[in-house]
Amino acid sequence: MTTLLSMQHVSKSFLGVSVLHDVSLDLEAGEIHALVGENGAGKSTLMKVAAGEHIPDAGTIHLDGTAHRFTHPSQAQAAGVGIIHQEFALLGHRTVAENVFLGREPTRRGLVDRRAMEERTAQLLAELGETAITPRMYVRDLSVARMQTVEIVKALASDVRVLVMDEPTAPLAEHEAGLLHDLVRRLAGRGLGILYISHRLREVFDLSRRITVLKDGRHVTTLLTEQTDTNAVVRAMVGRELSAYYPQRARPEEIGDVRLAVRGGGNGRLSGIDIELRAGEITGIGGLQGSGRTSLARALFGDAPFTEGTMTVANHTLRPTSPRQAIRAGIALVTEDRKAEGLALRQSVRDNALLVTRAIPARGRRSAAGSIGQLLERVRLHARSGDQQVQFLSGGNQQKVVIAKWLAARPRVLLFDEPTRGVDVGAKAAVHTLVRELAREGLAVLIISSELPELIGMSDRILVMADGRIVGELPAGAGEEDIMRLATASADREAVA
Amino acid sequence: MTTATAVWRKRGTAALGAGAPVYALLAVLFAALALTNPDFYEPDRFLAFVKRTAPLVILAAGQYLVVVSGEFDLSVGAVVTAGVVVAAELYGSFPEAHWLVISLALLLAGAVAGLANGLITTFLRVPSFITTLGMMLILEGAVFYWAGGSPHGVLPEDFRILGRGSAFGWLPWAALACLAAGVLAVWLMRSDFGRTLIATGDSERTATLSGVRTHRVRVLAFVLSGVAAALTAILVGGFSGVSAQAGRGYEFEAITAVVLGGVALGGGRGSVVSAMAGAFSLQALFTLLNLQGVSGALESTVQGVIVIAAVGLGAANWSRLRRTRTRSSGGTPS
Amino acid sequence: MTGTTVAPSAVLKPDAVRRSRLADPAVGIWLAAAAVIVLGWIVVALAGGQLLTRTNITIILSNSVALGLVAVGQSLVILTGSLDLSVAYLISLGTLVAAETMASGSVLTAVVAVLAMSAAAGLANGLIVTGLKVNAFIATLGTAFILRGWIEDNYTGPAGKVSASFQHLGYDRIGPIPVSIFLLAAVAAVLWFITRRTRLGHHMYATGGDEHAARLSGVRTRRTVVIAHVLCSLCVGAAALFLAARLGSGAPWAGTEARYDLDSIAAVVLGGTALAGGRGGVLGTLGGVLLLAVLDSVFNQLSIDPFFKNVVRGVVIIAAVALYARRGSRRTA
Amino acid sequence: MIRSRLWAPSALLLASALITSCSSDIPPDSPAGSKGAPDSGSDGKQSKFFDQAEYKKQLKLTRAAPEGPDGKPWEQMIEPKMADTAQYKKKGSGGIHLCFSNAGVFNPWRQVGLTTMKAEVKLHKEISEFTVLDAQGKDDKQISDIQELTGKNCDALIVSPNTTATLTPAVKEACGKLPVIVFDRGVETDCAVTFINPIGGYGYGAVAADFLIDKVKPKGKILALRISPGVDVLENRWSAGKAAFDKSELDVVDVKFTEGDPVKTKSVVADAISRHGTIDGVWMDSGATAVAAVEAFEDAGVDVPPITGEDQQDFLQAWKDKKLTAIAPTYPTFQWRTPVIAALKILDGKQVPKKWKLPQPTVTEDNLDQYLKAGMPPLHYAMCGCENLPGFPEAWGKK
Repeated sequence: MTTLLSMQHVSKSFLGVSVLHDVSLDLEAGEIHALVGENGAGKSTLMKVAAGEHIPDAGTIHLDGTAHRFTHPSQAQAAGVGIIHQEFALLGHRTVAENVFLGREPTRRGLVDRRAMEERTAQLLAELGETAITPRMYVRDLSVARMQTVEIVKALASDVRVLVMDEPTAPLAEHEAGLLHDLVRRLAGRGLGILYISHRLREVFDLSRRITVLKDGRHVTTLLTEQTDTNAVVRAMVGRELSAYYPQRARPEEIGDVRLAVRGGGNGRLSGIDIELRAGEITGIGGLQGSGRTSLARALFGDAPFTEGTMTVANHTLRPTSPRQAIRAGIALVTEDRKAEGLALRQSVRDNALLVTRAIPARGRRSAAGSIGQLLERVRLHARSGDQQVQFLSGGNQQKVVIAKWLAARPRVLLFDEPTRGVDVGAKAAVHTLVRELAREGLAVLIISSELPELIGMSDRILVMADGRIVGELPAGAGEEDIMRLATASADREAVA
Repeated sequence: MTTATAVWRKRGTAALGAGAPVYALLAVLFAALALTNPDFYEPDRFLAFVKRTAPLVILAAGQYLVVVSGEFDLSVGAVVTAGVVVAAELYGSFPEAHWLVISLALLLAGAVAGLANGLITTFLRVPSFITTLGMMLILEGAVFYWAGGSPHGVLPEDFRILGRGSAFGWLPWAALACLAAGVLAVWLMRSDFGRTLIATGDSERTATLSGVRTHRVRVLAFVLSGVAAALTAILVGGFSGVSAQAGRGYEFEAITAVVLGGVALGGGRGSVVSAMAGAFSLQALFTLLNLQGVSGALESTVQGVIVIAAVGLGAANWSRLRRTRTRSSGGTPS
Repeated sequence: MTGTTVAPSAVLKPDAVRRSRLADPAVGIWLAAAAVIVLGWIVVALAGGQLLTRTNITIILSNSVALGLVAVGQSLVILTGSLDLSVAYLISLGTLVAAETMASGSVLTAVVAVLAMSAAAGLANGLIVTGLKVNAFIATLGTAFILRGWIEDNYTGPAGKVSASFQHLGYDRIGPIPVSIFLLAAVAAVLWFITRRTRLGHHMYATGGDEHAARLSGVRTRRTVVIAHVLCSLCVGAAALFLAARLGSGAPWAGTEARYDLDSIAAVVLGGTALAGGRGGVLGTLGGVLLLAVLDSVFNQLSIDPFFKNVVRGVVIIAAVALYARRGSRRTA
Repeated sequence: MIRSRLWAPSALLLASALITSCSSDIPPDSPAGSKGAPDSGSDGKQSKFFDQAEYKKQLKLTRAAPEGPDGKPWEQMIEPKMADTAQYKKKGSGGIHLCFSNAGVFNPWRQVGLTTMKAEVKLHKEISEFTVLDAQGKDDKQISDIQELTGKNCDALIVSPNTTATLTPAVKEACGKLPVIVFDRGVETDCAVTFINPIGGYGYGAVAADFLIDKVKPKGKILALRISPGVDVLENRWSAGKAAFDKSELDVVDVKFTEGDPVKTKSVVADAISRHGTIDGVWMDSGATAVAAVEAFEDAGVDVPPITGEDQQDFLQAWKDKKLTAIAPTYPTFQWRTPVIAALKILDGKQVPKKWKLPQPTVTEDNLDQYLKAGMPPLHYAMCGCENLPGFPEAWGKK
């Protein structure tokens, strides 16, 4: 194999704070090279240096042996380095084709050649076996998974030879992730070099040929995948063994009476929902992206309310039609999109933690305001101080702030949508323990997760959804296969979404 | 977001708090005033300056509430003009009316105008820039249509005392009003309302999902801005009597002041105190130009340069933050 | 205020594409303008007048030219996610420069001078917005102040003299059509072409839609914003030239007393361009301008109190945008 | 095939149509204007608006005795050169359709004026229709308005131009079609049948300045307050005032623009006081903000020095109540009556002066009470000659 991309002794610091220190990494043609490390390890910064979004203070970047010094993403693209960000760089109000060729529109006699643009897009989509997307669709009308696909097409359109993928499967459900994996392998098969950032160690081991571990901006090690194992990698990442990944499940006597129950609940996206959440129990929701898991959470939280069926909260009949009502009834929702829906990024930790109690100054706000310290301690938040702006916190700590925000409101029912998305391994464990503790204290907990190990590890029982219905229930410790079988039983009908 | 970058970003922020540039500017201007004409600081002179500045400060405080919630209020100038004209008209019809009644009527009217702005902006989802622009046209048009081009009444002394007179013979009522408004604004921003207002300006979605009634909060902000404008009208009318163009250009001055105070247009950042400081520095600038005998014509040039420079300075320190902000709002799929 | 967060709808609507094309505000505003013409014609007829006489058509059209030129330029800037509040003073200065250069030099040099000056002003705006990262609202407000000072310090009233040959631009007509309309048409056509058919145009939409996303996609967003500002100012320059031709000399308040700054923005938004940027276009803006011009003419015919006009204008603007908001929500709902 | 065959002829047709129908509303020759010199502060040189000859002429006119009925200054004329108007004599009977293109009603002076003019129209039964178009201060719109009115079969057109230079082409165009009467501000053409205005800015400015020169002790510090640069009438007032001051012992320490905004005025005056210690006299180019200036002195705890204002009600009131040393030269609003009278004369074929100069009375200590009418609105202009017009005083806003 020939070395495609080689970054040597790269260093980068912002305002004198070193973020990358003398990191070297090389990528061969046709290789899938995984890059792992806790949040703050410098993965993203390294990737951005490769993609020309950051200019390195020191170090060299060679492509096919020729040295490059990128000062703008477009240069990196021209040189053949494409990057797919966690947050999509897509324009909702433009068509797929326009997005795919954004910044590189083909021109004929100086004018943009729509025809060519759309034909090429269609062709690329076909190559990826993506039939449901047409070049003229508006991106705003696509599902997350399809946006992901558009992103990839976008990268391919500029016939890159190095493709950087920053947690591409984070927003995807298992089987979609599976499809993506196949796709990535095919791309590698074509001789592309792929740098693959991920928190999901399992997919890292499935996919990669080599694994490079970063920690605190330094290169720890680069291992051949077949010669190492999860523990070794985790050790390299966090510098310690993570013995028990998941806390003890609830013992039967810990499970109390029903806190929230829905009978025949339904709306535009859900139908025939029967569900009971019990005090002290963690109910897991499995299913594919778009199977209605998030819709269920939003319905329970009154954000996209049920339009039919009955719902009782703590034995009071109530079908919340607004989050406010739900919160008053003691329901809390930790959303999957922390930055857009969970936090006011430019406000302090304290202000975020107190937001709910301020919005609804009903029960126990005083104590909440007073005991902000204990509250942060409670969620093991290592914020320098309550005055720090949350946008400066790591993903894990941000998630803790969100949880603190809800605890301040003293909820009875706690809904988690992807509780550990974009949270690094160390923090993950912390969050998991915290969630279990809360259950032990008598809260009814519901967890939605695309990460099967997490779902299985945390849940006392698992409901599987498909097509907006609950298609089956599994006991604790069910296998991944059982879940997938239920989830995909009707996968063909689920094609859209 | 990496903890490392977090560190430097935090330092960056700590280094210059949202308002820092404005206080520097204010200090420089006051120093310049002291040098160029020392007796500027004689109590009565300075109080006169405060009295003259009070209206803009109050206006800025009101504007701040709207801006920090992520909106604009371009109608305040029109509200001021309308306020003065309406007062004169009312006195024209009821010369014996008690000043308190008229004042309350004005404040109420201001609140109503603000309410309209708020409801249109939130419930009809019209960008506030347009809503308030329209409101500006409507108010100016309606008021003069009603008054037949120019107000008919005279503003009696007892009404004008608030804008012109002084308590205990030395402390201008306007200064007191300004102080009161300031204290009120600070208290407001520390209250639940204030915090939820900023949160709304920062991330409306988050606020909604946290149980904040974002519409109500924003509407309230507009109402308060309207009331502030009405109060300004009372002060201006009192300060200088009937005029058909009392509020001309005030909307831009208020917004300029707020932005000078390091408050980000678009919402979610900045303190009301620095917004009011912005108003003070703006007025100090005008005064300095006057005392320097800068040709009346050139004044606006200097003003333009300084505004751009000051805001540019502020922006430079925020550029990094702005990038992260755009990213976080840059389409994370939910 | 930046960017559009991409909110995916779980279920893909195949007809969404068609509907979004139908809901294109540009269509709506032209229909609205047509409606206003018909209604106005009826109302005026009832009042015993005649709306669509030769003179009135000429007047409606030539009244649309100045605002039209400014507004199409403005829509470019707004599309790109920026804003220009300095247009009014730039127009005033433009008329003065034009008239004075013509008084001494040739028409050509005058045109060149005005356009050059406008381009410079636009460049300044663009660089302040992108370079100093000053919010466009404040940046252009600042330049407006600067221009104002310059004007008031150098001109004490109408100045210069526009050569007779050049005044044809302001007064000639073909049948009821003033030739100046062709200037507007030409400029609008060029801008439409740029926005729809060139890469620059695509990049403008991208930058306005989501500055960060555009940059990550390799778009030179800053350059795009700067160019947008320059183009806008060039349009303003054209408007200034037209006004100079019409006024016969330069006037320090030609731009400000007509409130071209706010009016142009109103027209743009009336034309369905999103104030946040990324959506809309030049055609809609023209519709907005026409609508305002027709309204004015109707008011004239009915000799309505000028103060009352403002009330109606305000209501119209707000109502129109409220309507767009409803449409938009229905589409993405 | 078919299309191509049809194309050529239709194009020809179109082209010819265009050519034949192509026409221009452009006037024969176009207006003059000259470079605006930087506005001079209190140094020696004069602004471009200073016209020595005109200045001298106006000073002479102020002393000349007007012809015409006493007590009706709006019908008086100074040193008139009559022009024959036979060709405009309205044929046939039937009501007269009078049209008026107004620059706007953007200030109280024009408000009072328009009210007065409308009342004057009511006086004359023979006027069956009176159409007013308001340009809201936009030159461009007023040009269109004039074009529109010329197409409205008016018998005569009254124009109050928004700007001297810029309206010239449009007025020229109108002159060709019907008798035009220009008043208040002039245009740079004499095509109008008559141009009506009071003596003018120089007279105004000079009267005010001479008053101060007379009342203020030599070396006294004068503060000159102006509305805004670039308005010809106001520029004339200032240049005349300046000419007088330059000759005098007085020292003009500051020339400031107030934009007619009382708040700004008070600030400016207050700053001037603190900057120069004392101010011994205030010269104003219009009365709009005179009261604000007076108050500024009061608020600063200083005696109000000799001050010049205008015939605005609130100033006259303050003058009386506070026993000020003041004078109020006027730019009389009764001139809004004259155009209507002139129009009727013209349509009747009677002679009118080519340049109809109206007297420009000054309000002084002695005749103050004659002009100060209790209960009139503060922004009313006393010199409206409207006391015996229908609807007075309610129509002028007395409550």
